[in-house]
Amino acid sequence: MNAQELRKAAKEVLPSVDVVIGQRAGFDPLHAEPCFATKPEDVDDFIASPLCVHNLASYLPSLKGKKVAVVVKGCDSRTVVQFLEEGLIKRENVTVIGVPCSGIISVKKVLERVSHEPIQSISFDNETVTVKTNKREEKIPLLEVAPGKCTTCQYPNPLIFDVLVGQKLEPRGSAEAVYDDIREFETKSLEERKEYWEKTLGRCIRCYACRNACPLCVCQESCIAETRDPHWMSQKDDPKEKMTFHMIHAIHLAGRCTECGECERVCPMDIPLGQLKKKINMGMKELYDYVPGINPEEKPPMYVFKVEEDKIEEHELS
Amino acid sequence: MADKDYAYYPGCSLEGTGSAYDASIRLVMQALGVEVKEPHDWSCCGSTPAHAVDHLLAGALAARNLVLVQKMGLKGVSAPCPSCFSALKTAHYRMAKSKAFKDEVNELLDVPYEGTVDVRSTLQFIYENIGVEEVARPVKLALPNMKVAPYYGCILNRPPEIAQFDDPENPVSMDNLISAVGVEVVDYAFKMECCGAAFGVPRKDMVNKLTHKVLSMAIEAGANCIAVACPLCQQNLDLRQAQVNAAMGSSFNIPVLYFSQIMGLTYGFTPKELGIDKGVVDPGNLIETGPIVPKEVEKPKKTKAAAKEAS
Amino acid sequence: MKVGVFICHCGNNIAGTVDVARVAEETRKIPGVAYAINYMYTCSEPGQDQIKDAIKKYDLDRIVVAACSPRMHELTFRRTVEKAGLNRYYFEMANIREHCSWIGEDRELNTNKAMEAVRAAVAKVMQDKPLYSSSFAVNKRVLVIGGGVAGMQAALDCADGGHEVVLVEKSPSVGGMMARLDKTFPTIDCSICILGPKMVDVAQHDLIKLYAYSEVEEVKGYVGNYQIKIRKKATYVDWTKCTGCGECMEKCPSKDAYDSFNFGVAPTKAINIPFPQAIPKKAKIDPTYCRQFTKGKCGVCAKICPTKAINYEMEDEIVTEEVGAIVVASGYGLLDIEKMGEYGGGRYPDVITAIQYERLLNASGPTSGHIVRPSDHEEPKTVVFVSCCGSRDKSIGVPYCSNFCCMYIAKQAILTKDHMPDSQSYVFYMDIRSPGKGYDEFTRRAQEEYGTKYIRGRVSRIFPKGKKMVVRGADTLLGTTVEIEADLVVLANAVTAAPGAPQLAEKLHISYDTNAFYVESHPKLRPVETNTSGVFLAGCAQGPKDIPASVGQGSAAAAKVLSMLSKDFLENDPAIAQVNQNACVGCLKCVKTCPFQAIVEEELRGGKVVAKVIQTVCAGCGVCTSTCPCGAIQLQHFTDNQLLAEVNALCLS
Amino acid sequence: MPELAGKELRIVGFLCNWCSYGGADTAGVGRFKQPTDLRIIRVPCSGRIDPLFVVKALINGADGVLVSGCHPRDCHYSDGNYYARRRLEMLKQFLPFMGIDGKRFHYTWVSASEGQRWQKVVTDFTRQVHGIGPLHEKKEAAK
Amino acid sequence: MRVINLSTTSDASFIEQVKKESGQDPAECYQCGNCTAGCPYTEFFDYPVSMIMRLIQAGQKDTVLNSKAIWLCATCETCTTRCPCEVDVAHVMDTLRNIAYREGRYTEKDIKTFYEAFLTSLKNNGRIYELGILMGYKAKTLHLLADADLGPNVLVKRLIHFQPNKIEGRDEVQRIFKRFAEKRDNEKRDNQKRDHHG
Repeated sequence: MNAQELRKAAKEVLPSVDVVIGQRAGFDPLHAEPCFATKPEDVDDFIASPLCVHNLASYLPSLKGKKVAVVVKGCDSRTVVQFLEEGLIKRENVTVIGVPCSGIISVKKVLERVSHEPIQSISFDNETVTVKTNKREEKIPLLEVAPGKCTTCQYPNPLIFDVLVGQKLEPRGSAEAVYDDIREFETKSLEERKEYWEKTLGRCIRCYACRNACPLCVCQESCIAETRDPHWMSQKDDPKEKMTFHMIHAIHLAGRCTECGECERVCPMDIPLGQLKKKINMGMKELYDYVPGINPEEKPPMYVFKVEEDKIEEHELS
Repeated sequence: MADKDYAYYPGCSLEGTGSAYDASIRLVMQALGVEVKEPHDWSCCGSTPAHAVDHLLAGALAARNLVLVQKMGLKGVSAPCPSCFSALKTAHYRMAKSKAFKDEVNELLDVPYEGTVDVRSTLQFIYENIGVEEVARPVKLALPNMKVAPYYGCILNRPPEIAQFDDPENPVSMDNLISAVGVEVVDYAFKMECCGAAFGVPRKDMVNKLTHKVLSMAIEAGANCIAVACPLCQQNLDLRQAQVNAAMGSSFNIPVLYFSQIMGLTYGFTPKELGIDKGVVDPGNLIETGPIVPKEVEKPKKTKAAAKEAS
Repeated sequence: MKVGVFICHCGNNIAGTVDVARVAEETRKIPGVAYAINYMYTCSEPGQDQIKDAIKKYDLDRIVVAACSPRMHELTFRRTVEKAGLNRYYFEMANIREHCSWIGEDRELNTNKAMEAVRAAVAKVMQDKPLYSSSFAVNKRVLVIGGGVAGMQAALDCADGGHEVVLVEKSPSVGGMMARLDKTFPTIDCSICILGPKMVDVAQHDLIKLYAYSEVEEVKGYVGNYQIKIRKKATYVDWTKCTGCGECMEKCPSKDAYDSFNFGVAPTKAINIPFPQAIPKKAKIDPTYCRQFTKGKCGVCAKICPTKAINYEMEDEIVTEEVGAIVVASGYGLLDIEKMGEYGGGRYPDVITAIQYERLLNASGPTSGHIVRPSDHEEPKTVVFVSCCGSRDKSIGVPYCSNFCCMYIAKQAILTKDHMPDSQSYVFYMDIRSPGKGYDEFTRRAQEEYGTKYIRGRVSRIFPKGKKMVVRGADTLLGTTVEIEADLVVLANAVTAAPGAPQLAEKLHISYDTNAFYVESHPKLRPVETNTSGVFLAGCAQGPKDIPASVGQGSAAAAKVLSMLSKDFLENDPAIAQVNQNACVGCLKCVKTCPFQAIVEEELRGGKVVAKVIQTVCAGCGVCTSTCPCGAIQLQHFTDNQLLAEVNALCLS
Repeated sequence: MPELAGKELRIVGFLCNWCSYGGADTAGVGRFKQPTDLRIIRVPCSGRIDPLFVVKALINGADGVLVSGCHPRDCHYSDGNYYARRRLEMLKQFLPFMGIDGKRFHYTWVSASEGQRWQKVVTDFTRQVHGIGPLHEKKEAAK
Repeated sequence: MRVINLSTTSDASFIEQVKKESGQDPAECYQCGNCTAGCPYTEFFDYPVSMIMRLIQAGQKDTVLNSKAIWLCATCETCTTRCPCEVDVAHVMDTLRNIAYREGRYTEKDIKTFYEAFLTSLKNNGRIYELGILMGYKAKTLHLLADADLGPNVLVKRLIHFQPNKIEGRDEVQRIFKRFAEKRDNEKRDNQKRDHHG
């Protein structure tokens, strides 16, 4: 990724839109933050590196009515496509600046790798990360500190864009391997799975960061996890309620989640929330031959049907 | 075009009374460029006596042969004899339908049957896997004197759930194959009325009556020759014609050829090569060949299923 | 909140296997329940009075009745509580009869289950909200689909009741199947002689607007306010000019057109008037046979037409009509005998269908009523009738009885003897079904007076033998196979749903069964209503039936329409979806999934986009509610909270 | 007490009003004997059944959940059951991932005339759930 | 004509047995007679097919299992193909023959003997040896002259070969027969035990 090229492209787009959303350096060397550029000089702050972890597409629905340009990675672009499939944004109001991406970092993983020593600088060369802390310098292969989604990334290139910055890249690994982790988990017994989730989801503190970060959680303050009418859940700190909440989140995202990983990224308790949605997506692919955020012309499978379903068979009772 | 890589299960009759059927099929296949792959060391399918005595035994005797085909790694097997076809296909069908039955049968076998073999009659194999267009290609000669009444017998396409071939009431596959090689075919109503062959040995009284009906209907329709796809039917209609005549006071003298023999004749094989001399009723001048006279190609008759689909 | 609970014994129906007193006792312990009692027959007048009295006496504001299925008495009790001053939706039923006392054998388990059902009902009723209907104006015009005897009867009755009727008939003339029949059973009166005057009435009625050779293209709207698009198919003859003189038909050189009125018994001309009594009596060109269309030249009819009515350039035309009620009388079809391979499947000319035979018998038919074999035009001496040709045969997908074949076979056998006294008829039958007035006597006459031989057994095979057709069947009473050498075989082929019946049902939003007959609202008590209000059924579209039953149903449907249209305003069912505009995030997924297009997008002041339910269109299915991620659209009376209350009552204890 | 301890498990049924609720009525009218574990909640259409109701029931105390609607093509509201089929199938595949046996949840189609079919569905499903056993620890019912 | 006392002679367990072994429900037959009408053998039967179905419905075990009809059925499948109730009638007939065979009821002894001769040949050789079957059959039935009129024709035309064609996997085939016999023996023993206890 080349920041110069990106800034150039963004400046070209800027006069025709109200705002260009990119990312700039954050409060420390490890963090980037979203940057809403309305003037050419704002654009000069834009960076393009594995630090750009934010899915900027998330902001689009809330900017309805404005002309917006947004910088997206391959994975982020699926969110844009999904918004189009669901009619949540208008294509003519959005200018997509696509940036092929060979992987981003997971802040948590980097910090773990350097035993949470204060980081002085971080730099990237090809697929190697060089981290300098106050005690040492370490070179790490990027994939070792990248979030899980990057290791099997099938969409390094934006699926939709008006401007493409940089060279297109090859997908990583085979498409079948994407769900290997799910399949492996499913080799466990039902009891083990139940126990695992009870324990893992038991860590949840119901901060709703996952929901707030999720680009496809359209409800936000109307979320049924918190409303009284309808009153789906109590505010009781109870493992059953936590389980219920995460199943609501997953089921509401059935056939919609583009696996951008924001929920996991923001989770303070490090819960692998993406797995629930990924499992459902696996079913959507098998049952309805549907992958979210790929084709803006498609309709999400929960809002359509076929009179004769190809893959659903009557279940027999034993 | 469906896969032509099928095994060929001749069955016991084709080693004995039906040897001419076997010989003619091998020649026809050779002319059509299809390799005949016989499963090594096949055993008897069990036929009617096995299923009449016990379904499980019948299933196991048939399934042993399906296992041989399975070992050959082929998609399916064709059997010229309808009795073998029916035994093999029924075993396959019932095992596919009921896991309990499959398990019981496999208990009797050395190597279990996995349920993957597609069973067809050789007539179906030629008709569907090779097709009428290909069948017409090797034709060199015409049979101008012959008017054929195809006789299907009862179990080539019945019951439809199991046989899954042609129309169970008005089959046309053999008609279309024989027309395809340029020989005239006559339509008649008793194409599939049972001739009683299964009881040829123990209950001749029944057989005579039934055979008599079939032969008279064919002759009434203007046929001078009957085509069959079954060694038992052939034996019954041909060999027993004299017995029928004696018992019923008729004077039939109509040759009964295998459809493959008729095809073979048009391909230029000699009557002797095709085993036509093994028949009892002398075909006489019916098998005299002549040059091909080009005529308007008849459209193949539609089966009921095809007609339904079209509508 | 003060809930009153009434537990019904239903005589011994409930009390026999449920300890109702104990149910009442346990119910009193449920928080919110102010009153609970068990009673012998709650639905009886004293039972209902007891509820009304208790409401007043104990100041109850919600009522639960634990008794039979709500499908049975919910409405009864809603009216009861309404009379006592409560909103009718402050009421719930617990089904402790069909779902409990009648199906469980163990008294203890049943009693426990009944208590559970009451607990869930109490939880629900405490969440119930008062609902109020709103009213809307009714368009008093009526659409009748199908101009057979049932449709004509419905149209005439509605029109006589003072309403404008739009009658749409698919074929070029009204009359339907009945117009093709020779005589009718059991009176042997001439079919067209009794039908003809009705057809004329339809044509001449001031309030009936007939669209012949037209089909319903699209149905929009809801009860009281339907918009109907009708496709007027191109006839290539300007019917405003055509006088029905028949000159064109006489001169038309294309003589081999398929005659669908006569079911192909004989060919007709490419331009034709289907039959002499046709209404409207107008000519129509069949472009698949007309030389002007197939060869590009001819023009004979255009040249000789005295009124210059021929127009080869004519195209289909779409017209729109607005109506308030719809009667569907789209009739039936007949089984394609190609499905019956063992009967020759249509390959033998002398094996014909009964409706074809009817045309042969008919004096105005193609043979002028002379019975002849199609193969050689000779008079048949031996005629075999095969009943249940496809009917009651699940192997070909017709598991039901076609209802009237037994009767018309007897009629045709009688007429055969009348036409040809030296003939002999045979009938193969499985059962003689003749339950109508004078019907059984009629089938006896066929045998006793007319010498028809009835053979109890099915026919297995029909095949030609020389000039004869051999019919091989069983005589199960004799216990053997029988063969008859017939000159002509008549198949009573099964009655099926009309071709295109499912497509029409989809347009009308009415349900159809596995055989594609339309489903009535209740098989006994709502026989001409459908589940879509404002749409009614008549005739064979609902199931095979004979002429008197079809006429009866036509009138019944008309009566339902007239009673509906006697009101100027209709009330909607308030149990429909409602949007909470504050909670709605405007994702509009509900708009995508609503099966009735009842939800639209609405922009509020300030630009917020939300969903809006069109009250009159919403049918109350609740698909939107389970689609909405934030619970902003709620199906009233089945809201998330109401259902959650039930789930919690059953699970969280 | 919700179910009789030792004799029953807790099974919740969601039935559409037009077909399956009627089918259960028909079974009752025909006196087709069934196990008593099932508790029925009536909804207008299977399309009304949010998969979350099933989740809610299973997490909070039910050992099994049965959903039944009109047969495909027979929906009173023409399309409701098609949506239900898609959503419930999604759930059916998801539950085992969370460690809940998919056999605890069954969805099927029963028409108002199919009393005998209803009897079979209830009997077989109840047996199936009993075969797996309770999902939740059973507290001794306070008598 | 015999009077049948349905209260005392209807054998419900027989109906159940036929239902279980054939996988067909005899109650589905509504006695239209189509099977009888199409059956090429009706004229030879003592009870036409539809009546066999009726007798099963009436639980008349002995009449059914002692009938000639079940042995004379050639499984031509006409009845099955045309049955409007989708009953696999031919398979029911076959099942009845199986039960009769197991119970040692052979009303058509010659047919049974022919079947056994066939299966013996199969067991011994793995394949069928036509002349052997014919010889075995004639020896057992004493129909020594049956088909003798055909003899010269057949022999001259060399339709039947004189040597049995034995296959290598004979013992495999014999193992099928052996396991089969064991299985049926065990079942018989179990049944007897159960009957004894019951």
